[in-house]
Amino acid sequence: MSGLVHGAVYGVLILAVVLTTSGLWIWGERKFAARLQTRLGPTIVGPFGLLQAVADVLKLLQKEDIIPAQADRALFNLAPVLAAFCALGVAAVIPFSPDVIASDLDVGVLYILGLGALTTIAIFLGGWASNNKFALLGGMRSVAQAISYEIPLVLAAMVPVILAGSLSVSDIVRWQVGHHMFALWPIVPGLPAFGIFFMAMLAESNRIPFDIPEAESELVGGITTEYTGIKFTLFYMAEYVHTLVGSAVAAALFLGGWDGPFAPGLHWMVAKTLVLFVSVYWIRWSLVRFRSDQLLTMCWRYLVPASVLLVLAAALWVQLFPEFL
Amino acid sequence: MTVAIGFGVVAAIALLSAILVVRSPNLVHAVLWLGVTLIDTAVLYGMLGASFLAGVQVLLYVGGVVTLMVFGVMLTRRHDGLSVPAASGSPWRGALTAAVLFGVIAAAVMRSDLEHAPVAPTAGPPAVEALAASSQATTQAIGFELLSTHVLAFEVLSLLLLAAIIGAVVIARRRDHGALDQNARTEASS
Amino acid sequence: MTSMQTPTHTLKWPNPHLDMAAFEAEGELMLLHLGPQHPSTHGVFRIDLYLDGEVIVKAVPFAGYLHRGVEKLMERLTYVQQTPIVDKHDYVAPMTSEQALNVAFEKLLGVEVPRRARWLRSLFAELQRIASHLLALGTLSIDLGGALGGGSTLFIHCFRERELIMDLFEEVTGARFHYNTHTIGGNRHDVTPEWAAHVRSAMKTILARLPEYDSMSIDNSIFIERTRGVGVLDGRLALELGVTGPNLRACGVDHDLRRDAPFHAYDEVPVNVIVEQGGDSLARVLVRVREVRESIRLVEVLLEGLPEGPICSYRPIKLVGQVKIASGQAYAAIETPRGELGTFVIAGGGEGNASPYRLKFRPPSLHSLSALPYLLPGATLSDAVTILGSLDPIMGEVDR
Amino acid sequence: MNQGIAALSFLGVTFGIVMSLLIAGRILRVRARVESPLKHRPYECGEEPEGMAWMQFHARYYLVALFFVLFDVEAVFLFPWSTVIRSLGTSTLIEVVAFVLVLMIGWLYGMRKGALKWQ
Repeated sequence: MSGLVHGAVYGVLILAVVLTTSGLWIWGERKFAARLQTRLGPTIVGPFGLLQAVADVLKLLQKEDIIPAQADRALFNLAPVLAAFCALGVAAVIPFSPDVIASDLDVGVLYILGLGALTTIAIFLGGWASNNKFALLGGMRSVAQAISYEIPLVLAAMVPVILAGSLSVSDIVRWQVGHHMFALWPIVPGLPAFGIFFMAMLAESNRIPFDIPEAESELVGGITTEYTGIKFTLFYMAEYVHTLVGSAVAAALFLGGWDGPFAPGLHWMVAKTLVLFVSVYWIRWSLVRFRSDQLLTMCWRYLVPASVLLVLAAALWVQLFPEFL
Repeated sequence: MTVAIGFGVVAAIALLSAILVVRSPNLVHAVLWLGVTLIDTAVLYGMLGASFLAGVQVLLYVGGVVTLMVFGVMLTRRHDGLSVPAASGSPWRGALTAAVLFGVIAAAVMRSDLEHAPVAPTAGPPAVEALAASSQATTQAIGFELLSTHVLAFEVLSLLLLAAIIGAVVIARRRDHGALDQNARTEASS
Repeated sequence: MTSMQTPTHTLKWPNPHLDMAAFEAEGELMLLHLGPQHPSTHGVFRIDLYLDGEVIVKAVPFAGYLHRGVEKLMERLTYVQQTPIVDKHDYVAPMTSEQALNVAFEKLLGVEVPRRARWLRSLFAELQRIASHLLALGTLSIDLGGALGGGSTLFIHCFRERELIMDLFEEVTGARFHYNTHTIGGNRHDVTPEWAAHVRSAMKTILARLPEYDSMSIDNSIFIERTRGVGVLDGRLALELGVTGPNLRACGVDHDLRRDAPFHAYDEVPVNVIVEQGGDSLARVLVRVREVRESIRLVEVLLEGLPEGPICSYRPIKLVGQVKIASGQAYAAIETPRGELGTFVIAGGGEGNASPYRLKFRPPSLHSLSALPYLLPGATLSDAVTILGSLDPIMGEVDR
Repeated sequence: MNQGIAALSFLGVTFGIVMSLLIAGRILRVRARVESPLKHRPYECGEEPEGMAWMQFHARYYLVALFFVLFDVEAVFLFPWSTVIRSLGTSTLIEVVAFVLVLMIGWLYGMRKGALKWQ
């Protein structure tokens, strides 16, 4: 019974923080992007335009709810719910500090990857159920992209698992606390694995240069073409949450999670997550996107064999130099 | 008691979604109900303490196989709204098959000694036995068994996967053969 | 649509008149309307794409959504009234539209333009070229990177520099867009030494910021990957279709009216013509980026040697019907940022010969777009957007 | 087991939050004053769509999915091994390398035949 209460209490707490952060980031990103583009960004609504996020969300909530005539209504409604659910659900196994963790699953890494796989289905549904050609093209493309990048993602995540010898996320962090070089050491499997993981995470959360499902200059709105109001908001929110939670996962698996001097663990974890999160948006506002076939070629030709080699390298290191970990 | 109720609910969902897989008039819906069944099975695995299997079930079956089937559906049929004609064959034949399958599985379950089944490896290096006591017992047990007792099957599996890859490539290339490349297209039309 | 006879030697190019009924697709063919209301069609333009999966099999462009019947309108308007109308044709480079029109009228009347006015026209044209090419780079990058991403960052930076040039024009003419500064026989607004100083400082700013744009576009590996080898236009096909300007020079054809048929002050100021060999989208971008630098050089040369003297040799405008031409015809073409913009005018229309009998424009964008049915087959949907953006069409002058 | 229940209850809370957002949207949304069939037409840049979007698709996508499943199976078989590497001998490592190598032969074959090429 205690598990039930624990999960619920931390669920409410963690999700409130995650949602508030992504909500505030609506304002933050607009300011951030504006500064990169030598603009001011929102300044009208509230001090420094801070209430812009509230205004944006309220506007989206008020929108009329339109369902295309020949759409598959049930699946059309299910898709955004599933997408938001999967993105938020991953937060369950992220250890924000030794104590702040909703569920210390012994197969936490698999849990994260499994929910990520479910997101793929949500995206496909969004594209398919609209009965819109742009949405369908966006859906097919992004499913192909998501499943392709899942392979390097899974294999790169295996590197810290091998180093720490456990599938539990908090075990991996705990192992890194003992090794202050984090999972980035040994450098050969560690650093490239982090790079591949981060890249694959960008691809899974559909951020530029991997934002194929949206690709609004080609596919108008991609999978979200036909969505309005709260359903569009859920898709939109899911992307932000996916990025935020993905950053947290990367911080926990590779950057030592709560490990750090001078400050409490929670602060370190939050700081590491936010640094990764903001850098995702820095990349987003600096680069143009790839073409979908280039993305797939890059994944299958380079990232897949590289991540396989990294897994073997990690295993070799663990076997040969267990004392140098 | 709670466990019993939980199991009841999960089993009922599994049964219901399985029926919907068969009865659904829309192929994509059927595939998605299959996904529900598979997730439900993952929950069952989790209830039995096989958390690794539960994770694999979601990752592989829901994420992979369902996606594959969805793509398969999109690929193989010319469809208007993807409606499926009424189930082919006689329902009795299907019922018979199901009954036989159930009998086989039930017999297998009855014959195996579940009460005393080893959760952790019974023999192995002391380090493994120590690990077995940890929370990850099943995962590590699987890992150990896979690479010691069942190593031959493990290696044969890779050959199976290889065969599958080659088969897929060959089939896809044959399809490609029918399509004209850009130059051929121009020549054919002029 | 009139059926065009396909020349026999175009075999190596995709057939734009592919019979879709006889085509065997790998998947099911999808007919997708790209436009008119699409983020990347640069105005209102439609291409019907026949997609086999994601690969385009056939592309049928439809222009005319912005048609305003200007050529017919010109038969009613007097010569003096026409300059402000053509500002709306190539709305990214209105100066050059005005010039093309007035050069034709001057040719018709046999009016000699004073030297200072000719130099000023060249100066305006080069400034306009810089502004237009910057916008072309910006819009292409938005096509590649999306409005919510890196594309828009470059886009807004390019806009910032274009703004500098708009300010310069505003200082001279009082208008930011529809200048109406060219007239028969010369210009209406003269420039001052202070303005020249402003131009020099603006050019310095732009020149200093260009490396920044290079790093976001032609030096960026993703940008290169997206544009290299995409939409390769053959030089011979381009000539056959009448493609001119940067799009033609990108396929290795050394052709520039500023050098080959000098107008304005280009007989006195030599132009280095930029030619690239690739013929692909990247080459088209490269030509424009290099032309911006060349234009900045030209602006400095033109400012340096700007002669003193009158800026208009014909009667200043007092009445709208003051210019009357009984007969004759003339064709004048100038090199705009998009290529050869020609104006063909037959005199002797309207009431009392104050309007042309017939006026015809030869917009370069229309000819660029005519390459689309050849460029798009074999490309993917993403490439379609890149190709369209790299051709840099302006629908205002395509549809008129 | 306890952690599993915690995860499930976390997911329950997640579902609750998503549903409450959905309900908030239902309550706050503005209803249409004028209904029009045009509003419910699938968007295709303002043109009448020709044919349904549901159609047969490319074989390539299926191939990508197949490759994904096969490599996913490989990863899943490596996961249990990855947690016990420390206590296993070098001979096991060779077995795993053999397993991976055989799969990579398949990968090489696919690449050589251009199976995952798009154009």
